[in-house]
Amino acid sequence: MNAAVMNVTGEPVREKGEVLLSVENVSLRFGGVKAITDVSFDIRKGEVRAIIGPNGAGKTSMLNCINGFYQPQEGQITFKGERRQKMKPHRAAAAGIARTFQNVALFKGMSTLDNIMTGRTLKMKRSFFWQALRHGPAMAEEIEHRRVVEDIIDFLQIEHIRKLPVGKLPYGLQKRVELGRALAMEPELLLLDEPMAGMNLEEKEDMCRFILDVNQQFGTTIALIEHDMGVVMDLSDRVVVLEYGRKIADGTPAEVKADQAVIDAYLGVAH
Amino acid sequence: MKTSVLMKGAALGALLAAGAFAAPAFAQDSIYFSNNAYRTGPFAGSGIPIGDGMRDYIAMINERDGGVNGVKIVYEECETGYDTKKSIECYEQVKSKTIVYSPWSTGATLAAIPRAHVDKLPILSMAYGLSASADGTQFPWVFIPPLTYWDGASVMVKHMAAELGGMDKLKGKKLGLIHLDAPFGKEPIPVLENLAKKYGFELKLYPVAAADMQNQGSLWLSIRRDRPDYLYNQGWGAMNPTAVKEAIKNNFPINKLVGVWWAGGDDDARAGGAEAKGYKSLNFNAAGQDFPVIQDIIKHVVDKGRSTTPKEKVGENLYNRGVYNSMLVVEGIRTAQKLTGKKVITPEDMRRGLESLNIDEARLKEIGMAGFASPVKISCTDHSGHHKAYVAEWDGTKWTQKGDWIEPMKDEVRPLIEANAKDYTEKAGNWPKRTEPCEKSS
Amino acid sequence: MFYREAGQFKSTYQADMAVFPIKQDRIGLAIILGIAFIGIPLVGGDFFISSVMIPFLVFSLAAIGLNILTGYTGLISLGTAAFMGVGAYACYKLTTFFPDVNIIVLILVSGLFSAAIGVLFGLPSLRIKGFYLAVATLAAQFFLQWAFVRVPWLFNYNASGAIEVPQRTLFDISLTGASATPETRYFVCLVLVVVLTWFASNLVHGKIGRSWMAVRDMDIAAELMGIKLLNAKLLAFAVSSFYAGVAGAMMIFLWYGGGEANDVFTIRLSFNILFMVIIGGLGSLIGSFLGAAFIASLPTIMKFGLPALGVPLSGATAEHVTFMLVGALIILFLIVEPHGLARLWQIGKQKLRTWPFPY
Amino acid sequence: MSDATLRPIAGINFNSFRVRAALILAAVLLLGIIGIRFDSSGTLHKIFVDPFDQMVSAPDLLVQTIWEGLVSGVLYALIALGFVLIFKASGVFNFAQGIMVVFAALTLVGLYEKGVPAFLAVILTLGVMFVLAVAIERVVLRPLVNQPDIILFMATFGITYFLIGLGETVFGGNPKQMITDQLHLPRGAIELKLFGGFVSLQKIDIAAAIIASLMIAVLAVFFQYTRIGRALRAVADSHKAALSVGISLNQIWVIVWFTAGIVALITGIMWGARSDVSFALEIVALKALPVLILGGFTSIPGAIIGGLIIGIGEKLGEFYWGPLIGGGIESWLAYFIALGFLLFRPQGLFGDKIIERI
Repeated sequence: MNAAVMNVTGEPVREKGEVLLSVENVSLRFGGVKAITDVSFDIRKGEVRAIIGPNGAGKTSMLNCINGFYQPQEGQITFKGERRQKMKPHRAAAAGIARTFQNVALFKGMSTLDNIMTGRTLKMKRSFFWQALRHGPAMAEEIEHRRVVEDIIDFLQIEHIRKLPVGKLPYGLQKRVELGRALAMEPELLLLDEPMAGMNLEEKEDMCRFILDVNQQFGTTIALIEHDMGVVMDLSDRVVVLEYGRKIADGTPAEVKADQAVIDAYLGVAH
Repeated sequence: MKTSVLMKGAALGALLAAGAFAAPAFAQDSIYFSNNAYRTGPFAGSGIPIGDGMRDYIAMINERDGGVNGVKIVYEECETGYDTKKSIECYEQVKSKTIVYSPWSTGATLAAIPRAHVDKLPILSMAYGLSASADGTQFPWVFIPPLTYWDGASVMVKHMAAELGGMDKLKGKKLGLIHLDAPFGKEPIPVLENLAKKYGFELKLYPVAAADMQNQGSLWLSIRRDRPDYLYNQGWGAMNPTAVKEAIKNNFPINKLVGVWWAGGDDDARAGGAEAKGYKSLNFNAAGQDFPVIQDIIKHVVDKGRSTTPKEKVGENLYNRGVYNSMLVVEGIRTAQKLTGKKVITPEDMRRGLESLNIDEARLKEIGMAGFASPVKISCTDHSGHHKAYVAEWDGTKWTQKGDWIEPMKDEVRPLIEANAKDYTEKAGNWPKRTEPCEKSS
Repeated sequence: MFYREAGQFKSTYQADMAVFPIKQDRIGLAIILGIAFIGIPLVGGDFFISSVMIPFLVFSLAAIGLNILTGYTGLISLGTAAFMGVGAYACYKLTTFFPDVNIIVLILVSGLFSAAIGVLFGLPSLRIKGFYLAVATLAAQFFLQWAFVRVPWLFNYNASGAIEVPQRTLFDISLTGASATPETRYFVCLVLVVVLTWFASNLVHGKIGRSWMAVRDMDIAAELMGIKLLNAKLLAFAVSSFYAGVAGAMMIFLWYGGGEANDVFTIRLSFNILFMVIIGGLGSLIGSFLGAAFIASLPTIMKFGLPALGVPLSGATAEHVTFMLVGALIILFLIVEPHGLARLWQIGKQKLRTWPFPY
Repeated sequence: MSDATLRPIAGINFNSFRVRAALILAAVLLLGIIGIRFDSSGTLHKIFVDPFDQMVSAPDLLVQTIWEGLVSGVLYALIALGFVLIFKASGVFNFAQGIMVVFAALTLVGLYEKGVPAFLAVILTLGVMFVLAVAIERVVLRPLVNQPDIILFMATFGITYFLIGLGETVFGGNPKQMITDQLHLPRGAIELKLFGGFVSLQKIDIAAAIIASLMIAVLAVFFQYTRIGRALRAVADSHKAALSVGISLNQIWVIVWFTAGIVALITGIMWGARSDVSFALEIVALKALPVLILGGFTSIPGAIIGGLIIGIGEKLGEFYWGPLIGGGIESWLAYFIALGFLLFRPQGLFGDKIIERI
């Protein structure tokens, strides 16, 4: 678990824990367009795994496959030892996968508080009957989860916007609320799709801190897509690189940085 | 601040509740009569001439005679758009003022019947509404002269038999009922089914959904397939002109298409153009201007510019039907005045008046309606009278009487009415028993 | 000046999660309920109660139902009237099968039938979205309306096809039927509406309401939160149709008092209820009441109120002008405040909160 | 649902909704056919055999039914066309299209009744429709620009109510006869002797079909080859992009609503000639909605083909299968046909496949 500490020694720490999720030979097509071709990699418990690549490399599609929003035509994905080809997003959520989105996908008409509370949906068990009464057990449950959510709000330092509708918040804060909503699910695997896109330096630093804190304090495994190489190199334990839907490299940040294929992909190469 | 807003709201509400909706006071020497009119909505085409006929007759009585026995009738219309919700509003609005409720739609009648028996307000549903309400012992407050839809259906069968050459010729024939798919349209079905069994003809049903009134194409194809010998059209509003047009289009012999009295509007037939000549409709009032009563209306109302109907349209079938309806109201008032000796009567008096209504040939002549309608007599038990109707024929420009007045098959209809009335009141549970005494004269 | 929340501190989450966290709002609610339960029966005339207040309550309930579906879950429905009809006919059948069961129970139970039918017609909502779904709900509207006429079992093979409202009592007071006074019927409606509104408020403020709104705002993200879209949507259809069904049963049994029920539950009515929801404010329970008051009561007040106040307007003209006015007002409201009367109400409260120093 | 996976056989993905639905359909048909073997006089026979028997034994009625369906399909398609034009250019789901049809026809007939010569009345009506288009753009669309779709949708409800009130106030509420003769539209019918029966084709219906095709051709040319047409297509693709190349949205909206108004007038004349002109037509106009579902909201060919499918489908359904369940199924059949199609193609017949992205 103390992966980050070990990293300081400079030793490449690859085998952080057992494999939490493995992607084997996954291919995804839309009609004739191939979004992902035969990609395999794994994510280990407790690590921060980055997925990088140029625009259109299939990174978001990969995340979509992992949490069941897209169903790959070939290959399989194993999560916590359970193998599956077809998976509904809500089952992925129940299994412990949460995510944030490239373009913020908050519930715009709801307040920050309610947005984060939706993350607790799966954990709230009271029946329709009690919900309709909103007293007794239902209220107790609501309060119990409110406490958890307030902790997350404290953690993300968004107390001041608790009751505001998220649609009117600045972008940086929206991203933070979205992270909070994902955290409220207490996921084992957290997928972050460009969590720092469009942020200024200060906001980026905040977000990096939150991600590291989440990884270390809660032990949450994180897979993230990010374009900012500095961020990727600082945050992640291992990096997988996609280009045109294929995997071109996989390894520690240092390894990947030195990989010729990656350099070509990013800088362009004369064929 | 907030509370003051609320207070204002409450005050406004109270004002509306107490003030705005309270009945305006009427002079003690007049009788108030409110009529449900529908000059808007999909049925306005029929509603306008009827409303005009009703209004103009009352206006004529006020103008020519200075009212009924010197008491002016204050006539007002409550616009319903042929919508039941609005009709109920109208009922609630006028129930404490009007001497008789004139619902002018089967839906409104059905909704009003239970209320009227509690509020003790007579309902005059002239040849529409609930057929079973002809049973005066169960429905003391509802009147349905001069005949019910069930009578109409039996008249249709008699007409068919007459043309075919006798009741025995009905065997093996096919009668199609094209009807609006609503309570009004379905009214004749039970009687026709009974008669079909009795006389051995086949009954075919062709329902028209209200939404498809103007879109009867496939229905008429079915008619073409089934080739019924006669068609009885229990239709209303835009359904009728469409039916006439479709009959012509599908080569159905137009003289074998007979409408109920509500399918006998001039515009209904006119829609078919020249080929509509021969279209028939049951009727219980005459069309045309050649009656003293219509001439009086022209003289006292139309010529003075007080009618909204142009002079050439006065005397059209539905206009005259409105006149007939108002005549029933006026005669009811007159009878009530005679019975009670009062000049300004109450709804209770009006009920007695309607129950003792007896308009014989002589009386028809007196009021300028000789030949305009058949005599009407209502009794304590029989609130319809099951009076005669005739078959009117469209000659290309106007309605003419074809053949004699036909007596409905009362002995077929009456038991059905009594059984249904009983059924209705039993299901309603706690239906008020009739306590109103019958008049000695009836 | 009185509308201040300063000094009202919440020390528990429970207090913070209350539907009306501000004290003055609670007082306001109490006053409104007081007027509804005591004031109106005392000062309102028969006509006002039976033709303004009862319709208002019935439509409010139907509007709450549609608001749950359209406002909270984002599914447009043009079939509300049909679901109301299901409630009305179910209630009629129930009164014939169980004549001894209290009518209020039957009205509530008939909502369950409506809910079941609602779920059935809600099934396509998983694959069909937006306006396409709206048109799909028209299938429910027209099919059910057809069934109300064509399935004679529904109206007990009555020759005229009408449904009759039998007299039913509670403690020897007539609740339905012709001898029930407007005040009694009003009380029954009011109690039902208040209780059901409270339930609705509880639902939309809790987990279920959050999942509905999540589906509305971003269905994909909602699914990734673990919300099962089909379940959430069908639950919305069920609850919505339940409310519509109860409203429909109330409409026939407590307002119309029987009659030709099939021409009541028309597409026009569905549209009107949609207007109420939109004019009142999507996703707002208060808005449902405001919208119902506006759309249902305005024509009545125009028609009967204006002549009584001395504005001369003939029946037909009034009708035409009402149509024009309602149309123009709909457009005007949408332009002035697309979020409906509920938002205006909120803005008003906000202004009041800072009055007299708005800055 | 379990996680068990059906393996694709011969390239068919059994998890696809469409394939599964097709299999179910095939199974139902198969069961039906087997069922008929065992009860040749029962219900199944009535559903699966009788109607086809009738079609064969009375082909004239079949032809007539299809013709009737075709004609009402053309009229549905015309109303749907008005919807599509407006939806494409302004993204507004114009509920008022049906009422615009009635309003245009009512204005025409009303003006004639007030003594205006028929053809002058047509021109004046066009003028009224233009004023209406300008008014809608100024009063409704411009203030509501950038509002969510549902708000604009509701605004067209407002227009609907306003037009009903206005039409009835000005011209009265009673149904009116279309001035068929004065417009030199043909009356009467052509009767074709066919298969031992006859098929009656109303001349007005033939005229309607021809005029509708002409109008569609004119519209197609207009959109394809004129400057305004190109601008219109640009707006349909992207409002912002069109704005950025200097196309005036306001002008385009007026043009589109006016075009929809012209379509409405022509539809109104045709429909009015078949029955009469009154606001009862409003409900029939709703039938354009399933047509839109079928054809997709943005496709003109979709509107036409959708109209024909709905028109013919509902007539055949009503005529041959309607009597089995009491008839009158025409009021909802169209919606079920559309719903059925929709379950297979949620984007409509001519819409593009929807790929959801996040």
